[in-house]
This record gives sequence, structure tokens and C-alpha cells, in this order.
Amino acid sequence: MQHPRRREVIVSEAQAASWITDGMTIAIGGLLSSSHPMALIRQIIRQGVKGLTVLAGSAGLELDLLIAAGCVDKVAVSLMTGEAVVAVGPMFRAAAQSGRLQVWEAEESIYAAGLQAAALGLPFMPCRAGVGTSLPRINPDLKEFRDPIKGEPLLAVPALRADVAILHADRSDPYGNVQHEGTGFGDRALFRAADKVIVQVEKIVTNEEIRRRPEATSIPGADAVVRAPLGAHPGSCPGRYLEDLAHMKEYADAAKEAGGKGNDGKLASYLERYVLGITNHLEYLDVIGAGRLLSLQEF
Amino acid sequence: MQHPRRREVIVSEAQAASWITDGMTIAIGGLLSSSHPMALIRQIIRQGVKGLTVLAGSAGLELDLLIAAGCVDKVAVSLMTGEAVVAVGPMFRAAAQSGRLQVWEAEESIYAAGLQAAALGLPFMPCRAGVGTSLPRINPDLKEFRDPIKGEPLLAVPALRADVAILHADRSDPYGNVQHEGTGFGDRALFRAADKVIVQVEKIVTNEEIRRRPEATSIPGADAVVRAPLGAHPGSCPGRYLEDLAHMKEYADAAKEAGGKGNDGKLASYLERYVLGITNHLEYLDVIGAGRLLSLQEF
Amino acid sequence: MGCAEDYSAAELMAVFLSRDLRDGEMAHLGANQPVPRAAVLLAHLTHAPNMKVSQSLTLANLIDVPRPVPYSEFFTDWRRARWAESYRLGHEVFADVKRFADFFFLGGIQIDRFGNVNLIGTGTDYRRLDFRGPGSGAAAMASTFCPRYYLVAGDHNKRLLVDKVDFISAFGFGDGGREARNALGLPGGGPKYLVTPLCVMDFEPETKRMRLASLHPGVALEQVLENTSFDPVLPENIPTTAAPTSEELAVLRGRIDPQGTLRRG
Amino acid sequence: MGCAEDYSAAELMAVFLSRDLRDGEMAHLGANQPVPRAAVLLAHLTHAPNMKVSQSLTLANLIDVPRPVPYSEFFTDWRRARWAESYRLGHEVFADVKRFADFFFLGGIQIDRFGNVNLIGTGTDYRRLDFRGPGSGAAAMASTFCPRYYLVAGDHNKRLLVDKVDFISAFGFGDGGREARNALGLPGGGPKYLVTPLCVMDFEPETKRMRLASLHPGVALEQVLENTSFDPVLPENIPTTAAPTSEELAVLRGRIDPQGTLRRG
Repeated sequence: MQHPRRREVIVSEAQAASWITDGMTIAIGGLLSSSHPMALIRQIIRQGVKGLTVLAGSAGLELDLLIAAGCVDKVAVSLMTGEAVVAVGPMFRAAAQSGRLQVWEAEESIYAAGLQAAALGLPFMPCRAGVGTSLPRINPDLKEFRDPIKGEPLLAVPALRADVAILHADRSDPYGNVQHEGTGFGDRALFRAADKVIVQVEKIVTNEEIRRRPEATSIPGADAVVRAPLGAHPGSCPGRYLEDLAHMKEYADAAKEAGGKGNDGKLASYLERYVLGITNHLEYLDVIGAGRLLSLQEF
Repeated sequence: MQHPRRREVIVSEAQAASWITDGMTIAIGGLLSSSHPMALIRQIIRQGVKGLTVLAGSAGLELDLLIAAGCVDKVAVSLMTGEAVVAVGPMFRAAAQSGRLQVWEAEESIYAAGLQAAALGLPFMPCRAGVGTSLPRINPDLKEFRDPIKGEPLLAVPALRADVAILHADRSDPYGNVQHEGTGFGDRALFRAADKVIVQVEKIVTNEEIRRRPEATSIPGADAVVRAPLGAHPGSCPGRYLEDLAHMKEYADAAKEAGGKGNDGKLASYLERYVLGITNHLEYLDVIGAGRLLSLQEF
Repeated sequence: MGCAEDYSAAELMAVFLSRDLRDGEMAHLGANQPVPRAAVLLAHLTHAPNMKVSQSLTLANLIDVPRPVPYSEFFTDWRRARWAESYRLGHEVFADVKRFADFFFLGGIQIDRFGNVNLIGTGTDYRRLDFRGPGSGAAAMASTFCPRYYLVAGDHNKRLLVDKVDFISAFGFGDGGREARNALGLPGGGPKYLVTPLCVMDFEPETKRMRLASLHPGVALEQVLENTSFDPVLPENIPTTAAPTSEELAVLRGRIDPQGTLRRG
Repeated sequence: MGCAEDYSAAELMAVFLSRDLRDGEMAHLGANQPVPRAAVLLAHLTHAPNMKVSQSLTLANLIDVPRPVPYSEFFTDWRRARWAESYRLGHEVFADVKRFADFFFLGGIQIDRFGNVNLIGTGTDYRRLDFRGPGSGAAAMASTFCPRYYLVAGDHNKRLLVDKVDFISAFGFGDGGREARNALGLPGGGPKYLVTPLCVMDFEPETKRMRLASLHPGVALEQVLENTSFDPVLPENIPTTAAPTSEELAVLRGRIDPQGTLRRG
């Protein structure tokens, strides 16, 4: 009998991103300016995917870029900020104000409740946060109800499930056992709420390396793993590199001109230079340049 | 200005157990035959606490011992087994059959839902598991209801909160930063559902040792920490020691005679020898003996 | 593939179940279940190299384990965590119902003709049970969500196999009928087989009544009927459960059960 | 304790807030909040050695940190995790409402006279906002459960301090009244103070209307009234906010804000 072998799940960014097609619901990992799967996001833009619903949670400029590229129809969001770079993503702001972008207005614990409902196989999760606020009025999916035991006023948050979650993490073995460095933000919750999960990682490591610290395995079974060293750039990645403030400002300046003033020349140049005019993540790193990349390494 | 100092939370088992008084609701950590806070449980028995409601989850003989000692009026339980030693705890069985013990009949995911409701500050959690079963009939606290969004049949599980959770873990610093070895079972959920948490540990370590692996901190802030090396005996403790099968059988045999046949002489002797006739955990370890204890060390 | 002559009923049960498990599935092993454990490991080490096996609340792939996989009577035995690739935090085992397990195994103190399982106790008055059982464990959750599950009986007798359970811990098909589970919104597929030391039963698709699927080699139909409280549906031709191959027994005895737990009884 | 003469409004705000924080409390620092950050660290390093400080989703005690505690404009800056004693897994930050934080700080794009906060946007039609804000963050959760919180304004103007917010992200006291929060079953205590560069406001107990609690040194009442859209309740005697002591400023400038962020703004 031939000794059986395990199936590896490492794929290219193009293969992975091809799972994402027009009209799907995707969930994006990371938080604010850290640990978004930027290599996959740039690939999705290159593939010209349209009409996405994005579960974005507390998002940063990764969401703004997807909106800028015209991929997004609807977004579930609790916070959307470029922090020190720009208070609110300019393209998000413009699209939301014009009504082109449909916003499923959330708040962090409401967003978490929706993801949890999906993971638990429930139609809804109750939530006390949001009672008394405008959220159930401006997001009619949030239903006010009285709990069946004590009659207290609560919100019912419907399940937020995703077709595919895309995440960025530190390492994985070839079989999809993924480990984050740091807290992992809400990535485990996205994994649980999604049908399929693609994780881009800084490094592929051996299975033995994973088994040295099984307690660190955060995603026990990614459906696909993509090699993407420095793949959260221009955001940060815990234990690896800091935010590229200059690059984020370059994007934000272009987006402000396009979103605020309707002058989208700079934004088109940005997209061409960093996303559409190249074919993969390694080329992207070359465009950024080794000197810049190495200067971001965390101490 | 004097340099400020942090407050240490290490106390004796007697000081810790004195927090637990007649009629309280306590939650007990560990799972089946592993990682129950036996040193604290024996101390609670010594202190003669009565009328406890116990959140026991999937329990082993630690629960049987507390029932045998007459401390328990009511128990929320999803499973109660001595595994290879005895299929069902004899004193639990006898007390439940006679009606002396009130059972809040649960199931593991229903129990988990109740704990989660308490942690989330919610009056209830919805649960799909249990729909169609006898559980809502025999436990009227589980209310059948239709969800407010899709109208699906679900159970409403009321919040299960505890006055005090008692846990056993591997290590803690003097400030209550606790780390489990292994999975920690459901201990984090009990921590979150309880007002106060007492953790007995195999070892007190420095704060620097904890900070070497902050990601391993499972209970970030026990209210009291008790030194109790080998304190889960006769159960096992991951990475430290195995079950003491012979001791568990000694207890089970005594309990079977008392529970099944009403002959409680052996049980009284057991309680006298291992619990009531001694004053603390170190004396207990002496009664068990170093040879026996060392023979249980895991490989 | 040769055919082995000498095997125990428990070995046959494990082999039957192992053949029904597929590559890539997630297997959750409960407490003290020697037959299901053997079935999972046999499938894993033969035709399912990508199975994920949950033991002691850790997940691992065991195909490269160089010695017999250790057996323990204690669910939490931490020695089985040695090959762990990830931990299942106790409070999160139920937090992702899609990935809890693709199948699981359930015993009971009563199992009825519609596959309902009772682990709570027997008697008519819940406050004064004749016999208090261990409780439901995770049976409600797993039976609600798992795509399929297997009822496994260590013994085949009328006390276990009843017409109607006194209490339901795991809803199989309730009072029967194709829509029994859909009517309650239960997403899982329900019980697929009952496997006992005498036979295999499945569920007749329309009524969801238990149906004799095969008799183990050497077992007579009467033996089954005399030891079952209800009348199972009987097909026109009753097949015989396929015997283990010598290859299956070699893996079973060499790498999974060298201590002979399944042969003792 | 000497009285320092030269300090910025932001420093005064931080000092005022720090004095209201107690030993043993859990502090959650949000994104890019220099004044709250300074308030928490100042309390911690002076009178609250047992504070737990949440930064970058890790918890730490910082009293023995031997050099200035680093500041970052990015919430997730992992360099602040260097003294971590535990991690707050992102998906679990809200899983234990008792231990999220004992207090927190909230800014807004609008704050009204009953302490309601708007982070969503301004305008009458939600689908066509005049100005889209960043969104509510964790404001609903924190304002629902925290025993108390502080409203912190970087600027004091009529656009920010409005009569009624267009949208409510964090319910303070709704339309006012002592029972405003109880009627909705909100367990937290609501906002305690609004602190601006000009003054401190609290909430009049019966109506829960904002009330001028103190004017910062050198600020005239008219300055506050001219820059506030509503009329705050005015006490008979309006105290002056106590100035920082030289010790407080020494800790603030030496160990917390050596880069002078609070003096620039």
C-alpha cells in the first residue's frame, strides 16, 4: 500500500482570487491600518470583480481602495478611518454621501454579533448595544424586539455570512494551519462566518513548526493559502513591519482629489502604477522598492 | 514620590474559599476527569458550605464529591461521568433519582450559550441545539420561541451567571495573570460569566515569565490566586500529571456503596481521611504520598 | 485483498463505519468510544489521509505518526495531544457549527425506532427517574448540525433499542416522516446508520423508521428481532455485512488497537 | 506640590481627567486619542498603580516601564504591545462586557446637550448625508455597558456641540430625564463629564442636561456660551478647573508626552 499523502493548499494569488466573482459577499480581515490582505485585494481589483458586498468591520484604506476601483456595491462597516492619514476614507465618504454605495451601518459589537450568528448557525444574535441609538432606524435589518425571557428591549442582528473571507496572517504550513502573530484581530470570527477562507501569509513554514506551538494556530484549516511576504503593505503587520505612512498619504491625497473634488487623474495614476499596471505581488514589491520596504521593519 | 507598587492577589486556600458562602452560585472549571480545582473543592467542603447552586457543565467526580459532602442543592449539568471509573457519579445519580438534588438539565452547547449570555450582559442567548428534544420540557427555564427575523423555532437559554468561578490552571503571576497549559477547556467562559474568579495554580511564576508569552494568558485578571501544586488530584492536569485511577476507584467504590446501597460507612471514611480530617492541601498531598504522586507524572 | 476469517464484532463494526468515512472530513472523537475511534483512525490511515482528527480537544493529522496511536479511556488524556496542530478552546468548540465535525458517533441509554437518543434517564417522571443517565453531553448540538451521524451500540438488547425513548437528548427523526427534521429547521441530516454487534440498520426514506440494512456474518434475523423492542423495516433481501479485509485488520491491529481493546468484547 | 504656570489646554484636560480615574480600573484606549491616553497614563503612573491599560488590543501594567511610554497615531501599532501581559483577541473584546473597561473616552462629530454622540454623519437623509463620519466604532457597546465615560472634545464650537445630534451612535441621556437610560435597560452609567479646551461640563441629575462644572483658568463664561449651540445649565458659582501641579506636569512631560503632542495642539 502506498503511503498516503496530505493535500497541500498553497495556491497563487491569481488562483485564490479567482474564487471571488461578481456579486459575492466577501469578508476582509485585519483592523484599521493593520493586517489587511492587500496582495489579494489588489489581485481582486486586477481581475475586475464588480458588485461585491464587503464585510469590512473596522476598516482602513484597504476598503477605500476597493471602492475607488469600483468593485463594491455594499459594505457592512462599523468604523472607516485612515487614522493619522485621513479621518475618513475619501472614496468611501464620497460614495456614501452620493448614495452610490449602500452602507449596512454597524457598530463593532453589532458587527461581531452578526458574524457570530452566522458561525453559530443562528438566524440572529441578540445585542443590547445599539438600543436607544439611530442604528435600527438607519439599518432596518437590525430589528428591535423584546427578549422572550425577561421582556427587555434588545436588537436582533441578522447573521452576517460571507462566501469567502480573505485574511492576512504571519505563517501557515502547506496544509492550511495558520498562525497569526499578535492578537489576530477579528480574523477568527471571519473564518467562522465564511464558507471558504483564503489566507495570505508572510511565510510558509513546515508542519513541524506549526506543531511546536499548536496553541498559536488561529485558523485551523484555511481552504487556500497564498504566499505574500510584506503582503499587508502599505498597512502594518504585527512583529514584521510598520505602516508605510508616506505611501498611505500618497493614496489618500489621490483619493481626496477624486472623492472631494471629482478630479480622478491622480487616483487613476495610483491605480495604474500600483495595481493595474502590474501582474502580481512580487512586481508590486519591486515598484515599492527594497529600500522603502526594509525601512519599515519593526523594532 | 514613592515608586508605586502593584497589589498581589495570592491568598491561602482557606482565605479564597471563605468567599464562598451558603446559597451562592459557583462555577467549577475543568472538564470530565481533568483540571478541576480539587484543593478549593476540598476546602469548601471543610468549611461546611451548604445550599450551593453549581454550574458544573460536563462534570466528573469533583461534582460527585461535593454532592456527597452535602454542599449542593442544585446543579446545572450537561454530562456527569467518571468515564472509565464509573459511568455516572453514584451520589449524583442517587440524589437526582430521589429528587433531593435539583438538576438544571443542560447540554454542552446550551450550557455554553447560558454562560455566554451572562458574559454578554444579555438576558438570554438563542440556541438551535435542543429544538425537538425533551430539554425545554424538563428544564422549563429553556423557553421555546420564534426568532424575530425569520420566525425559526429556537430555544432561549437564560443567562447562567455565577457569584464565584473556581478554576485550576498551570501558572499565574502574583497579579492574577493566569495561563493554562493545553486548551483550558471552558474555563475562559466561566471567568466571563462570573462576578469573581479564584484560580488555584500549579505554580506561581514571575510577571516576566507571563510576559514571555502574553498570548498564553487565558484569565487576564483573577481576583484571587491560590498555590496548589498537584491541586487537581485525583484528576489529571495537562502537561503535569495523569488521572490517579486507583484513587478515583477508591472514591467511586465508596460512593457506590453509599449511593446505591445506602451504606455510607466507606464514604464517611473517605471524606474523613482525605478532606475533613486534614486542614489543607499540603496535608492532603502527604496523605496521598510522594511515591503515588510522582508516579502520575505525564510522559 | 484477502478476507480475514477471525475478527470480533467490535472490529467488524469499526471496519464497517470506517468505509463510510471520506477523505478530508473532520472527525470529533467523544469520550471513551473505542469502536468509533478505531473507525476514524482506520479510515484516516487507509483511504482518508486528509482527515482532521479531534482528540482531547486538539486537532491533528495522524498519517505520519510512526507508532501505534495511543488509546485512552479518558477524554481529556493530554498524551493524545502530542501531534496537535491546533487546539479547540473548550468554550469555542461550539462556536463554529460548520466546522465542528462532518460526522460523529452517538451511543445512548435508549435508542428508538426513529433514531432518537436518550442519555438523560429512564422513567416517566423526570423528577423521580428510575435510572439517571449521564446527561446529553454535546448530543443536541451535534445531532442538530452535523451532516450525518452514526448510532453505535455496544450491546444489542431490548432495553437499549426501544419503541420510544423516555426522553430525547438527540432528535433523530422524532415521530418519523421525511420532513421530521425540516419541520423543526434542523440543518443536519440526522442519523445515517445504527451499528450494533448483530447488524446494521438504516432509515427507510419515507417513514424514517429503522430498517435492517445488513446482518453481520453468522447472525440470524431472529436474533435481531428477539433483541429489539420494535419491528424494524425488513427489506426483501437482507445482505450480509461485508467482512474486514486482511489489510484492514492489519492496520487496525498493528497501528490502532495493538492492545486488543476491540477483541476483548 | 507646586502649581505650574505654563501648560496647554490639552495638558489641563488630561490632568483633570486623570484625577477622576481610580486605582485598579481597566482602561481601554481607543484610536488616536492623545488626551485620554495621557490621562490614563498619568493616573496610572501616579495614583493608580493597579490600572490595567489596554493598548493595541493587549493588556499591560506600565508602572515599571523604565522609559517614556511610546505614543502612536495608529491604534494597531504593535510596538505598544511590548509590555503585554495578555492579548485581547479581536473577536472576544466584546465577549465579556463586565471586563471591557471601567471607563472610556468618546469624541464625536456631534455631541448634544443630553450627552448623545454622533459619529455617523450629518444631514437629514441618511442615504444622502451632507457629511459622512467615520462610523460608530465600539461606541454603542461601550456607552451601553461601561460604568461611566468621558466625552472629550478637541475643539469647542457650535458645529460640534449641538442642541440635538442628527444621528445617535452612543446614547447618553436621550431626550433627558433621570430615568432615560433605565427605561431602555442600559446598564452603564452614561457620560460623566464633557471636557473641552474651554471648560468641563457635567449632567444635572434630574434633567440630565449638560451643566457647566468649571471654566478653565482664564476662560470667560461668554466664550463658552458663544461657542455652544445649546444653553448649558449654569450653577450659581462657577468654579475654575484646578490647574496641574508641577509634579503632574513633570510625569506628563517626562514619561508620557516627551514629544510634546499635547503642547502642540
